[in-house]
Amino acid sequence: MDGMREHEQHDHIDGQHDRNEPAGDAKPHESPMDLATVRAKLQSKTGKQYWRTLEELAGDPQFAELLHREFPRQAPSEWDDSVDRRDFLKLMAASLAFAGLSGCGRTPEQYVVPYVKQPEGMVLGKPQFYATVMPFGADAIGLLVESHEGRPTKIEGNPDHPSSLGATNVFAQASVLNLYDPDRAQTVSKFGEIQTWSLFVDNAQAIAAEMKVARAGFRILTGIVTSPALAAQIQSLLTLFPQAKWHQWEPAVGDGTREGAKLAFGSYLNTVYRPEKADVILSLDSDFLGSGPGHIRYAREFSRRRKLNGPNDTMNRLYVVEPTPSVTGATADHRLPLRASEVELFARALAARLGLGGSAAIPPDAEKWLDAVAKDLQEHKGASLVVAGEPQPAEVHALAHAINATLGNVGTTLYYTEPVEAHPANHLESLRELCTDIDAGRVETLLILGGNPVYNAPHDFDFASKIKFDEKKNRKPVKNTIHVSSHFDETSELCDWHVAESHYLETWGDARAFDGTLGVIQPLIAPLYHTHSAREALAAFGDKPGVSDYEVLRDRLKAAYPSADFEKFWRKSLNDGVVAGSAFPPVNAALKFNVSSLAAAKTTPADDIEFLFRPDPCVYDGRFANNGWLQELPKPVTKLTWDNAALISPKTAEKLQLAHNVAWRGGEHGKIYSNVIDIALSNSKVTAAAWRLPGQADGVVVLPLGYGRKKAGYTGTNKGFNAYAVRTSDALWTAAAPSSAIKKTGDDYPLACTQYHFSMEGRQILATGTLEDYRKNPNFANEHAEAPPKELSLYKGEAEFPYDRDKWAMAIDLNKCNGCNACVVACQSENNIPVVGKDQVMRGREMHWIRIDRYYEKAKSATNDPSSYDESLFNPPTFFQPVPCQQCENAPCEQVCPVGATAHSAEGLNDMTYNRCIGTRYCSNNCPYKVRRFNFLRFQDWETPQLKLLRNPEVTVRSRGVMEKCTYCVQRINNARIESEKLNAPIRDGAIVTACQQACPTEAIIFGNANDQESRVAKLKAQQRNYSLLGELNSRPRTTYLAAVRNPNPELESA
Amino acid sequence: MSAGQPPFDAPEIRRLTPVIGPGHTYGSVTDKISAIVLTRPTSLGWFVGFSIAFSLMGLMTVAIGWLVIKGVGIWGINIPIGWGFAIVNFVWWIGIGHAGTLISAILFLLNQKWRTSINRFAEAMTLFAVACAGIFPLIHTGRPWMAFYMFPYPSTMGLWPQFRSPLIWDVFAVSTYGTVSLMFWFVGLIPDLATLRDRSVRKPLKIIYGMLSMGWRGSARHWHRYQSAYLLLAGLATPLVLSVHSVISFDFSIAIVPGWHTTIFPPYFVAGAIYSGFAMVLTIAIPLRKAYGLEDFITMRHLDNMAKVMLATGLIVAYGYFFEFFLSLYSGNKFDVFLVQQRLHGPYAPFYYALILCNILTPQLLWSFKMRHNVVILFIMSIVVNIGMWLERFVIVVISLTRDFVPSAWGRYSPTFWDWATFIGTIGMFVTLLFLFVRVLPAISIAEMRELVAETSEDDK
Amino acid sequence: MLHRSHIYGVMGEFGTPEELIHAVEKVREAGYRRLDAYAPFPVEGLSQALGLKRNLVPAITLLGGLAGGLGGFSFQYWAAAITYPMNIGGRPLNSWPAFIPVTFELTILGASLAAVFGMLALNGLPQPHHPVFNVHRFSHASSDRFFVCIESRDPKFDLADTARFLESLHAHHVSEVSDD
Amino acid sequence: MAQIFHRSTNFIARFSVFSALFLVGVALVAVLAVARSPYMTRQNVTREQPVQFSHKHHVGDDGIDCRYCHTGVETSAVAGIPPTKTCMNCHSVLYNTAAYLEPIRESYRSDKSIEWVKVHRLADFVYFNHSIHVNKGVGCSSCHGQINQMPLVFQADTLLMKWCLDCHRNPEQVLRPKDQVFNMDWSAPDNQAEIGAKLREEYKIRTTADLTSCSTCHR
Repeated sequence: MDGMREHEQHDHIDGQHDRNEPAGDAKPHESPMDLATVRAKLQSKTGKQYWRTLEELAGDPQFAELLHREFPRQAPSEWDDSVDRRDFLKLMAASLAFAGLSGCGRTPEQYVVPYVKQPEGMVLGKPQFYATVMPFGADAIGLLVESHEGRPTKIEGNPDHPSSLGATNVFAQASVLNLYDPDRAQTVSKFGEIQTWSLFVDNAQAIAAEMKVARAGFRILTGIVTSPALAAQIQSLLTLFPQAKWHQWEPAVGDGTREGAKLAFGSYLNTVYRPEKADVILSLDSDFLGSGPGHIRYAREFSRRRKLNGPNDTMNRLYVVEPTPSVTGATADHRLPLRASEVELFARALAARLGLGGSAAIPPDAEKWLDAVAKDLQEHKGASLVVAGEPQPAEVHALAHAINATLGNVGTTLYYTEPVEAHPANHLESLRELCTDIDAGRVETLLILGGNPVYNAPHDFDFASKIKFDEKKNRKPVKNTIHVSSHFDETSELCDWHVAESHYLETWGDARAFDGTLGVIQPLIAPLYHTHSAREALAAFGDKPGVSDYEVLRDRLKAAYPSADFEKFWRKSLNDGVVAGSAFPPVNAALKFNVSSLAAAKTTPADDIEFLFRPDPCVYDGRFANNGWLQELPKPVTKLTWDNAALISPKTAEKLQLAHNVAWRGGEHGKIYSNVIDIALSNSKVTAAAWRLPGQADGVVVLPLGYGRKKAGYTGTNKGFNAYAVRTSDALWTAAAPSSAIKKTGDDYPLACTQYHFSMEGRQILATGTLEDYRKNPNFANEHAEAPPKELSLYKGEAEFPYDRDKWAMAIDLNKCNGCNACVVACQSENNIPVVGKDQVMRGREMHWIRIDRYYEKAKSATNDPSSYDESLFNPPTFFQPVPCQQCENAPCEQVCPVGATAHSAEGLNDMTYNRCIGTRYCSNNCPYKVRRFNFLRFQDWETPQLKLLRNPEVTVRSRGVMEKCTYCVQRINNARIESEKLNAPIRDGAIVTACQQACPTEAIIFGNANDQESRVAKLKAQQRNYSLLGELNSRPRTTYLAAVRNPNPELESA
Repeated sequence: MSAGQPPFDAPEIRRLTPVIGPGHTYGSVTDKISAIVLTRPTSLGWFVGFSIAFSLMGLMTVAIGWLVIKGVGIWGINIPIGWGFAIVNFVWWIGIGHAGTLISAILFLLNQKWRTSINRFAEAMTLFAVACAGIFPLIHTGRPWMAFYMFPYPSTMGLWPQFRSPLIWDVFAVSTYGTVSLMFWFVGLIPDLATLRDRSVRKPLKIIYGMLSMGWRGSARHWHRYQSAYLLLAGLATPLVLSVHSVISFDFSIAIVPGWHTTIFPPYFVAGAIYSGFAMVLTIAIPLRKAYGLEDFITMRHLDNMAKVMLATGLIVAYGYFFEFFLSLYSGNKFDVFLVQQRLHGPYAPFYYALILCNILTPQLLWSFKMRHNVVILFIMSIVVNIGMWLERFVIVVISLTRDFVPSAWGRYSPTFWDWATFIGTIGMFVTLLFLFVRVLPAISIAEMRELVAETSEDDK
Repeated sequence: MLHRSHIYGVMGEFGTPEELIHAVEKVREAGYRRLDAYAPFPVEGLSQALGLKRNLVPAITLLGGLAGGLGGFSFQYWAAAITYPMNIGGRPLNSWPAFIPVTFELTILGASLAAVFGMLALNGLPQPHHPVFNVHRFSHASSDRFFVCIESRDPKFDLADTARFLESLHAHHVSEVSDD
Repeated sequence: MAQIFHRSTNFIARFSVFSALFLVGVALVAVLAVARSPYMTRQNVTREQPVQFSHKHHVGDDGIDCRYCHTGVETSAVAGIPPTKTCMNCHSVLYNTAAYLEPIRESYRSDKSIEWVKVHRLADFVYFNHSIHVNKGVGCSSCHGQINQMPLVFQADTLLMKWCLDCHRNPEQVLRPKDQVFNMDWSAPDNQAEIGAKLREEYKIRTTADLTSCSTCHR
């Protein structure tokens, strides 16, 4: 144990070399402090002195900084470590491991530390699952969280929750890492100095007292709030201080959705879609399958209509009009790249075509497309659906409402409800008002709940100046500023007070889902640090300070859902994670909107460039910047990690002479150098790496938000470029500028791209076809790659291994997969997969056990390099293929392993035994699918205590020098088998759900027993669409794929 | 070129070019060769050369130490290119080793007189090359300290090696090869050690050489058994040397990777091995005979013969390349065909062309008698071939892995500083050992030279 | 050695292999049986002259090879198919073709070890001390001189006569070989 | 020339050749032996515990059932070390002033856990599940030895992988009737072979191939 403590200390010392902390409160010339010196300082002192010393320390900026780097990094940067004591510790650790593994060395004593009083209903060694919800924008995702001895370790979807239906997305999966993020703020602080919570409460009460007198100047700034409890609390404060105001700013959610409804119906309304009921769907720049409220459910419903059991089944049809490829666009049967501004024109033109009046000129090549879509929609009145995208302006949403109305879709494929948001408002105006009020000196106290406005407010608002000390006037624009957030970030720096906010897994609360369903947030663990929830922070200003979330929540529910037996209701709600029957009923919305009355649309001059601001698929608006899992997650379409890049269509890039070149180290699977460009927009400038993105509309540059954080923590700071820096209030989503706004700097920037090569080289990798093809020839997927006959075997006549009990197998329906990545993060979380850092990804060493390959069909072949423009890259059909270990029966990897570290189990699993592996990497060389991952360095972080809490105890934590790979979640298989064996009952189908399958929103991944003819997997494998990847190699994979079938409109196909 | 060489133009003289200089007696050969070890003062050149080589060897130890501390991640390898320099160098070194065994065994069986004066240091070269090669399979593993799992020992886990894996075949092949070469070399040394024992004047030397020679006294009875044992060893070493590189080639041909999975590998690996081996023998012999004035024992006849062997094996290798190429196209296997295209047009194409240049085109010069008898040209040629054979292994190992079955997984490889340090370090080790060898042991088999003197004198009669 | 005297034998030195062989033949004609010849390299015909029979080294080598080969294969079979049968990539437990290389290598190894150590053992090496080393000029036996030594164990041995007899064969030197 | 070596060196030389070979052999054997020795496996090594808890007394003399303290053994992977509370169930009344029980009371008061020294240890990469063994008729004493005779618990077996495999290859040798699982004094009857075979049938124990697959114990 002592050794361990020693160990940590070294880390803190080394920490300084590793961590590139922004030059914050640490004074460079002073030698920084470490825990040892702190202890030294304290040891000598006793009693009063002791506390005084502590005060001094607290006053010492270095101590603050020390606390800041209290915990070492999350993504090990083995590479740039200098030789330091840790290396030698590692060496020792290695030799210890050697001893432990080989049984040739004596390992030190270990201790068992039992509970003093064991909690009710806990069985040691058995995980428990609790229902909760994760609030996210105008939605809340229902979750079941796995907990081992009180540590939440894994997030799973809650089947009873409408927005989850058992599935999750990357953010939900990764949120558990946020809980254990070593860089989280851990205490209340004032001007960066540690304070106690009670001090804060006193201060808050003092402020409240002033307010009561001054009766003015109290402002609350939040993001979208769907929590009735929180809203009620804010309301009560607003009543307490009548002059107080509630402002909202959600940087990555457009006002278009809200304002569109207002424009169409005269009041804010919430739209709920029913993709399952729609035969024809048109998306107007909407990524409704990949992001936005309810997208997990929508993806599930949509995929149900992509299900094919045989050639006679039917499919829905999806048209997508969008400026930049999204997972929705990649799933589409027809995709039309248009510039963002042209999407509105297209909407108007469509409205006109459907007889709603108005008119608009659209690009000629879109005309034919428009005809086909209009026709298709009309033919499917009541069974069609038009979805407008969040970044689109109100007009487009209004038009979508109007079109859906004329097509009679309202009530069938979509319906309207009261707003889910507790306080719907135009966020841009709300924030603008706040800023003007501050300038006018009308704001005394500003309470910022969550969010990070200094980083993500429109830069023309210059929010920093609104709260920063003003040298010229020699005063603070706002007297009291309080920031409540999980990290001490850009905003916290400038606020007087910072309250470390608890993670949603640490608090009580509630949140509404996209359809109004109320979910209950229940804590799985007591706050790890001295953190508090936004609700508590609010309460500190109210008349009941110190009231607990728990009471607040229960009171609120008592009031809202009066029932005879509240405890029963309470328990049920906790157990289900949702309050039964709390979903909003549909309201009938009368369309108060006349298309022809619309003002002329804003258009962009033809040769101008459109700059689009879009939330990043991995770090969203920047709130996940410090999450290693998401940083290292390849973005669905670009496959970039650890950076954002200015996305440019190949043609435009050609015009601007922007190129990539492939680095020699890592190469196509890792490191790509791309030209760096300066982007000058609205008298501000940002420098970004340019990335050619096939399928992007020409003349469009996408600037993904959420990167370039200056104070995000070890993992997230100074990654990528900050697109907010050129995002202004007048062009929140689309900014137009002449192409001269883009200047090549002449530099190159290395980007970590996990899959640069996007052509299948004419190989039978990802079988695709159209519905007609499929009906004509249901077996099309198997025609090019049959396994050779067994007679050809060297061992023909030899008895084969029977696998007559359970024969685990997986089927992946490429027709459903939309490349959303949920499975990748789920796998990473379930299997203790390390984060390796950008440098190692660039060397082609990322560790994901399941990867999602992205191929462009028909893209020109050869050693194709997007640097050379090619027409086939204008709008290539895009397909995704999740590739886990194929669990081959004739596994090439096993035959070549010299020590038998990888061998077949009796059930035909391709077992990987880490402790036997010596790391020759021969198996990986011989694996045709390249799904094996190797610990080239010590990627696992063995020091950081929080990350130890995160680990799944059911899975070995791999150290340096061993191979690893997908195991079909063998830990889940074993546990299920053991349980079934105790009952002497067979394992029923569905009893084992792999992590990837569990997370998949579209049910594309099915796992089960292939010997059980009734199992879902056996049925899928029985289909003719089912094929083996590289079957001709006779590796006999247990994982097979179902060919992707698209359902194009014959009229458009013919052309 | 040394003085006293007869002019090589008239064919009849060429035929008579002896394998040993004229006018040598049992005494003179004994004196001349043993003098190098016993009486001749150590030259400054020796010290300079040795210290350079030794410092390079030091570099290797540093590189390996760092490797153990950090892990194989300090190299350029990645997924999909799991094998890089380490395996390339391993195969290269093993290949170089082959010439020694071949010269001493096969040529012995074929009763080729001219082998006598080169077999000793050729065998030494074999041992040192195998030593260098042996380092790589060990350190290229992720957990070198666990490498003993590859040996069959009764473990507490009740597990044994997995004998279907070519890597295990390697373990047995290489260790057998090392052991047999060592014994072959030592048995050959025994009589010469006795000579050194009897000729050295200083007591400590007498004792050391005495112990090593195990009391050899040249008894006819001993010679009787000695000869049959030596003959048998030669007979055993011959199939062994052929098998070893075949087994090495299985590392690749047993795998399914396009560019690896081909049946032509065993023969053309063996040919390649001998090719590079003879190149290395030349690289060593030419400076050696110059430095120690051994032109009488290592005559132009030897160089000429070795050049011819190089030419022959070079042609076999060329055939191998062609056949590999042809098979890929003929098979119609889309992966193989693609790989061939990659070799010609892919990012690594320059390496392939360089390989063709070094291994196929340049050696054609050896058809010319003049070239074969220009020592400088031969020396350069031998180096070129060594480089070429290294490139061959690079092309096979790396290019094949960069472009295999699933395009999404394609990647690239480039060595890091540590890759180079380890490689150059082993060269340093090789040269260091050679320097020590020529200093303390007779670089040419004295006993066999005496036989040669005996026979040539009979020829004279 | 059974009986020990102070004289090991008498040694005659010759200048060429021919002289040596001629001498040995003469010695044997004279009826001496316990003798040995020493040469700096294997002299053709010397063995015949000494009437040496074919030796055991080949037989030993064969045994070694057989042991290595059979042992090698059966060990692999036992490890792969009997003691811990594992399903390796669907290959049969007894994938005999895959066991051939190791079997082959072990055959060679066994044979070679047998050959070398058999030879040494039969030659009674190592034997750093030997009476013949007492002869001063014997150091030339490893460079350019040839010796015949008639041992005192020979029934016909008589120091004076034997010495004289050797001189009669034009030995360059004749010296007695003391044994202590 | 003079002799370089004395006659005795002949013997010394040959002797040293043989002894060298011999010593190498001995060294190898020694290494293998150490790996199996109690020094490495800690077999039969009793450890000092913060409280001298005697299983001999509680199980042997008082006859307390294993499951009273090790509650998880039938349902969970881990049998579970009992919380201090469990001790206090009795010792709040019995020996509630005994000095040697102070650590227990202290723990209960201060709510600080007792740090027991771990006796039966498997490497982190080995996943042993108590419940399945107990449910399939493998008794406690088969692995833990006669705990009821141990004043201080020690590890009765090597816990080496080989040892695990012995049972996984032929479980028949240890299978018992379910009611005997927690009987510390159970010893195999003479006809264990046939009984075991029958029980294996009855318990539907999987094939040896299943039981010796890597992923049965390693994940």
